[in-house]
Amino acid sequence: MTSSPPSFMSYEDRIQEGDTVIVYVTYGQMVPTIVKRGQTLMMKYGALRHEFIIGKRWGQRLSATAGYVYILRPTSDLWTRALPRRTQILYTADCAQILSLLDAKPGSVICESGTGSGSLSHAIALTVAPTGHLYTHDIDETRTHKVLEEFKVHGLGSVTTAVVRNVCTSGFHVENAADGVFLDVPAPWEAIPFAAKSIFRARGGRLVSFSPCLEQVQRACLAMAAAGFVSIETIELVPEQKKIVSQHRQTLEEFEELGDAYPKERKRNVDGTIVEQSSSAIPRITIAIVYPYSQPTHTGYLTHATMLPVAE
Amino acid sequence: MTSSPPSFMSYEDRIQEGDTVIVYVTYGQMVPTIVKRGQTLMMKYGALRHEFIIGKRWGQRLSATAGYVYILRPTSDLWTRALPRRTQILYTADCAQILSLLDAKPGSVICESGTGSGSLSHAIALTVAPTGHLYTHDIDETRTHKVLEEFKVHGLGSVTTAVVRNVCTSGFHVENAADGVFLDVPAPWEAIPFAAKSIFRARGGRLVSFSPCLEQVQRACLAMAAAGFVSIETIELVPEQKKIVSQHRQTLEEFEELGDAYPKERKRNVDGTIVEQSSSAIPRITIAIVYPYSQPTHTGYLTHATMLPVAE
Amino acid sequence: METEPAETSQKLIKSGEYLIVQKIDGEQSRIVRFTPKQKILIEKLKFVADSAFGKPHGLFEVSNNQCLPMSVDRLIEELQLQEASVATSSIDPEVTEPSEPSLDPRVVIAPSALKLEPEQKRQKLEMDAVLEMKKQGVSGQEMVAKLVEGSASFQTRTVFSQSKYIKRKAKKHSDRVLILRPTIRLLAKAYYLKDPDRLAMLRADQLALILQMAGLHHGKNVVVFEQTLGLITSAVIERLGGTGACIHIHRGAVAQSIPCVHSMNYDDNTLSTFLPVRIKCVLAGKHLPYDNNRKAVNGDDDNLEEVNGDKEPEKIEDQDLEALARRNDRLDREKRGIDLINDEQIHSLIIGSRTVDPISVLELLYPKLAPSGTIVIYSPHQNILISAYDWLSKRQTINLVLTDQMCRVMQVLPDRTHPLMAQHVAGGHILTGIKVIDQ
Amino acid sequence: METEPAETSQKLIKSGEYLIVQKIDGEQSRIVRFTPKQKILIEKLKFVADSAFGKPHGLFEVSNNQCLPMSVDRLIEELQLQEASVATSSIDPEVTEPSEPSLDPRVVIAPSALKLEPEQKRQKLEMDAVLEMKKQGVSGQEMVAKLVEGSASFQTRTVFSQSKYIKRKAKKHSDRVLILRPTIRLLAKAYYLKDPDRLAMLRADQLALILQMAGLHHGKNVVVFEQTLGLITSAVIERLGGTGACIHIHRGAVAQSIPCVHSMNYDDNTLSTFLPVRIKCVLAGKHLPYDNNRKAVNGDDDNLEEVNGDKEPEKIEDQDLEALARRNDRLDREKRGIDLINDEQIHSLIIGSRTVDPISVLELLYPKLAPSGTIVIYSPHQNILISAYDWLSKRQTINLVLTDQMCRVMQVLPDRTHPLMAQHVAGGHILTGIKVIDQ
Repeated sequence: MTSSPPSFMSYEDRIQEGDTVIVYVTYGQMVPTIVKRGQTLMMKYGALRHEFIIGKRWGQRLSATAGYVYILRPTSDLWTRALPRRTQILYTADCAQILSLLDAKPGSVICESGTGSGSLSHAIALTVAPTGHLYTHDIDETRTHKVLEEFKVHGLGSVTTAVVRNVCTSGFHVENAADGVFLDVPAPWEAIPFAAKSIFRARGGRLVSFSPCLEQVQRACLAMAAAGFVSIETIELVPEQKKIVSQHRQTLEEFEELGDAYPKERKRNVDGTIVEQSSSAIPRITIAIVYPYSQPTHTGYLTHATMLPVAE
Repeated sequence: MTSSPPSFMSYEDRIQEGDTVIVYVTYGQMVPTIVKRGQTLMMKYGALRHEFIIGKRWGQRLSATAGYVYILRPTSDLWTRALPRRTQILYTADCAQILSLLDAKPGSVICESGTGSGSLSHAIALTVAPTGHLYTHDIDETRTHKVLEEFKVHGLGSVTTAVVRNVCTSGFHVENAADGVFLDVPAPWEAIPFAAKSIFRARGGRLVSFSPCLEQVQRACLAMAAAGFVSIETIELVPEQKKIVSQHRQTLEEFEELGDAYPKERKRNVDGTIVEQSSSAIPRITIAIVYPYSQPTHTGYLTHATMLPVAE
Repeated sequence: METEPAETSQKLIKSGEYLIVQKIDGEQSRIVRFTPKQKILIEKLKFVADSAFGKPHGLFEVSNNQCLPMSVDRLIEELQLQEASVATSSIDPEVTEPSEPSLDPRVVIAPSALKLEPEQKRQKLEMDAVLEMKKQGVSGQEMVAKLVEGSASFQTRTVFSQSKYIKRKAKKHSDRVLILRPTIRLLAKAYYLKDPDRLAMLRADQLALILQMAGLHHGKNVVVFEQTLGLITSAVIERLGGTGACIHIHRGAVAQSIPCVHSMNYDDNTLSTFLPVRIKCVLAGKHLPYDNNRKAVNGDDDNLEEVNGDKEPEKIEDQDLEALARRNDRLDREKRGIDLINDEQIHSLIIGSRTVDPISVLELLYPKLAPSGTIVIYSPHQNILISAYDWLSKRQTINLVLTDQMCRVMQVLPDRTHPLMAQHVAGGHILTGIKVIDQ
Repeated sequence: METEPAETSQKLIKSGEYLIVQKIDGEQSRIVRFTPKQKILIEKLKFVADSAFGKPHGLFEVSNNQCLPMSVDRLIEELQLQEASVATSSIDPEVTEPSEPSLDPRVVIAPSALKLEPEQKRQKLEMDAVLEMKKQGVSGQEMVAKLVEGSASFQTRTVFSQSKYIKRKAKKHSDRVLILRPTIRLLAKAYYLKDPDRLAMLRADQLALILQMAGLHHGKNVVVFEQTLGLITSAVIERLGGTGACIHIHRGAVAQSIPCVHSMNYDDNTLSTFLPVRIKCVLAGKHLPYDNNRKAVNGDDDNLEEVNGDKEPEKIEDQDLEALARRNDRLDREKRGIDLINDEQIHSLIIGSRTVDPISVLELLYPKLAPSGTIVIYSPHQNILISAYDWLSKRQTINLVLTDQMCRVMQVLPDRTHPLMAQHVAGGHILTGIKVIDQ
């Protein structure tokens, strides 16, 4: 860290003007904001003047006009959850897996298509920085420009190149250069031969393709084999989120006497969310329950493969 | 229960000659046996003469020559786990689901193909008895005869009909009669039009098809729609089995001092399995772990649909 | 009918019946008792119950507050006609090459006939081919053979051009409803989606597993303690089919909060196995008389309070013969239940707990389970079952297994096959074991 | 290379390197250090390490105890020839109708080129078509277009006739091995399959999630306490890429049982962030000197015992300059690590626990985490994390989430697509949160 780039990769103790901060309102509501004197953030808990943010410590609790919020340092995960949505995005569980399947690390050269809202693009750029590079491709000019601007503000300009380009017809921005290629396109099989070309021949590389439907996976697998990839494997992740609650544990006698409805107390916890608590002398245990009841059960299949190095 | 049929549906307190018993050796080893004077069962814990079984109470522990076993009353689940395997069988989680998807109950008329080892056949027959009927079809004569014999011995003869018949080419043994049809055949789409015919028109009925592969499911769905079935849905069950263990919970200081290897004690629990227990003053908690580490993660997809009643 | 397989007459919808009402493509599934002049409401659709009386269960079309029976064939044909016009107005240049339905009858029907989401023009022609074949008397068997031999449209087009089209077509058939006889499966699903909390998160697939693990079938004596709206009890009653006993342990003076028992329209024979027993009796280990008096004549204040608390409708002054008969019937059933418990003639013990610690039930009832009998405990909380496991493993229980299962619905559509993107996943854990004895 | 993307020279296998060795179609994945004259054994296949030196990583053919580089193209061609003879000898009457490869080049290549499981005669012809196209210079792009336009064999045959055939063909290519540079992903998989217990059941997909939730990238200061054979530590070192700090809290005098750090062949620059710190120092809250003496000169018996227990190789009499330099380097790294902790410059705290209660680690290290820093705790036991959740929620931690995830591998083969029938599923749970401060 020679210069002091904006907040994504700087570790100053205190918040400076120009930093991107994540204003944590509740678990479900986070607002990414660039701190600028004279501006005011409006949210659920009222107004918060940016002046009050500057000079504060990262992670500090601040009072807004109608409640309090926390000012967090942006991370890849927080950005994924808070970013301005322009398209369907890849969430943290998939982003994490894709980085791992690409063998991404500082110094890696990675090609991506499409850019979309830039959720994964940020994750890749942060991982390959400061010596690697991300080439991200999208057919949509507006989205590409928006992400380019974000990269700049977030201090990722030097490690990223975002281009408007249809990789299914025109291939990737670089050839014989990439350590990994990630595809999230409707017809990955069209892009796979180009992906093979973009990989650095002497070192070999990795290919990862994300597809919601099995028919896309079937065709992508065929195309990967035809393009010379090996160790082709398709995996699917199904995360399950849990909530920790305090639960009564009553005896049959207590149930006979009281029923199962206890008087409830409402309390706001440190997270800002309302929790219901029963007030009763009946013993309680702490347990984890699957929550929310309805959860994502499928995002897409991840098909990954290896291009072996070619002797020169 | 007017007469006293063999053990599957009789509730005598004590075991009689001719009863089918499940000799429970360990969790993984159960031996189904027909009790007959003069015979001797040989297993892991030595020999057990049938004479010693007769007149004992169901669920009783008996000493064999080299250990003890329990004599259990057969149930659908125990039979599934202990039965003589002739083909790949349907396990309890799928059997349970299939019964439910067929809306099976006493009085139901159910058609099944194939019979296979009869795991599901027993589950269906026990469920529809004493007033319903199971028609089970298989192309293999040996298997069919073996299952017929088992039905008879298990007191299910009057509620079952097992025939050698290829339902994909010749249809089912009964037409306009079934409340439910279950298919576990390689090409279910060939049998589906016949399944539609076998269902009792005035009452309508249910169809359930089990297929390991998605391509079979895709074709089965098309065939069901073409045959007039509605509310077509495909589900997949993935059970996870857990083991309960007692686990140390050490502090960093204890780890520094002792490492993570404790002296182990071996103990045989009531189940007959060997359990390892650490002997140490370090506090322990009871927890559930996923076990065995490798588990079935897919058996098949269950596609189910409804044939609506037709006005007469 | 449940017990007469030979019966050939058709069951028709009749007044007073509980029925399941679903809109086609709808999210909801409602359980409604159809009574004369009642307005049935389902996702903004409204009709009078009377219009369904005397009709077979199935597909209906709603218009002018009336529902009219409709055949599935007509629905399919109608859809096909609708497609024709839409397809013409949305010809995709990619698929305008002439299809040859005679040479290559590429038939693609969307998996759910009730959720037909057709594929552009090609599919319209394919659908034509099906109907044409039907007219020509081609058998279902032959048709399916033709259908699967060339299903190229499963493969050749991209996913996303189709989705757009499908969106345009969604919610077309909003005046179609299914009116179905309740089944345990449909009830389980409807209550789970409506109020998983009150059902202790019990999913239909887990209920199925509970029944199978309990070794349930006709003739068995089963004790059930549950906090699942009567769902487990109702499923047990159905599987007993009129023989055996479903001893239902309940709070208060009469069994309450068991809508899943009431809405199955069980006949008296099926209900003959339903033996409700008060917790009070289980705690006392014997049969207790009802407090027949509004006043605490015997000075048993606790008993009085409970009767009031449960809003016991009978009062000594207006008790009539019918109410007396009902009470006698209850007492008789309870007596039978308690006798079976005390005689240790219980083959299965099922606990479906939401707030009650299963151990507190086990302490009272596990000793009554016959040897070789099965115990099945459901709880949404794994920790609770770990404690129960501990308790049971110290008391001669073998074959102890703790399982959990995931149940996913697949979307099976041409070129768009994948598990549903989101689903209700809340559920519980199941602990099972078999009781044994030493000597 | 990690830090020089512009580098174009090829990395070749060299003596002393740790390498991943896998047999094609094999189950095992071994991590072996290739040293001169060493015999490499993998599932009954044997070759001398020297024969791989100087060759690029990739596919090899083993014969006469030597391994020879092999191109993937050759493998595919060879397989095709093998198929020809087998296919001829097993013609299925169902598929003998003449295919027309020119009109309809139905190309089906099994998904994994290294697990080619061909489909009878038809596939042989299809494979011919691919090779023919290749010869004619058809571009990959065009070939794929042709390939997907008519993949009827995905659809038209039954599953079971194929499986039988495939069984006959299995284990054909038993003399082919992959020799690959270790990656975190490959190491994670190899150790998980070999000894999940010692890895605390940590699956590769969960490791990936830990790294992402920790907000890991170059320049960060991370404290790691783990009992996962160095896997988490090694992954952190890789993602730091030479800047920042991976403070590894370890038992005893030197960091031990961390094969996953050693086998990544890290260069000095990458390893510069690896700062091992003794638990003893963390407990003391400061840097402690090493006991330089074999004898307990200061009477600290406990310390002596530990040094012996850890088989500290240096003895005062044969200490040479190199050993002294190593010790000084260790002390220097440890000092840097402890200073960062004491200055509260820690951006992430990762705990991957097997036997140690995370709370006991949190008590010492959570106060050192900088505000807005992330905490990630992995444990195979949900209960342990529930307690940790309780602890953290009382100490100004927000964004607390407990997750679990299922990871399934799909078999994608013509007409036989489904999730693998059985898989290693053991795994753990991940608790994450962000530290905040009040004023």
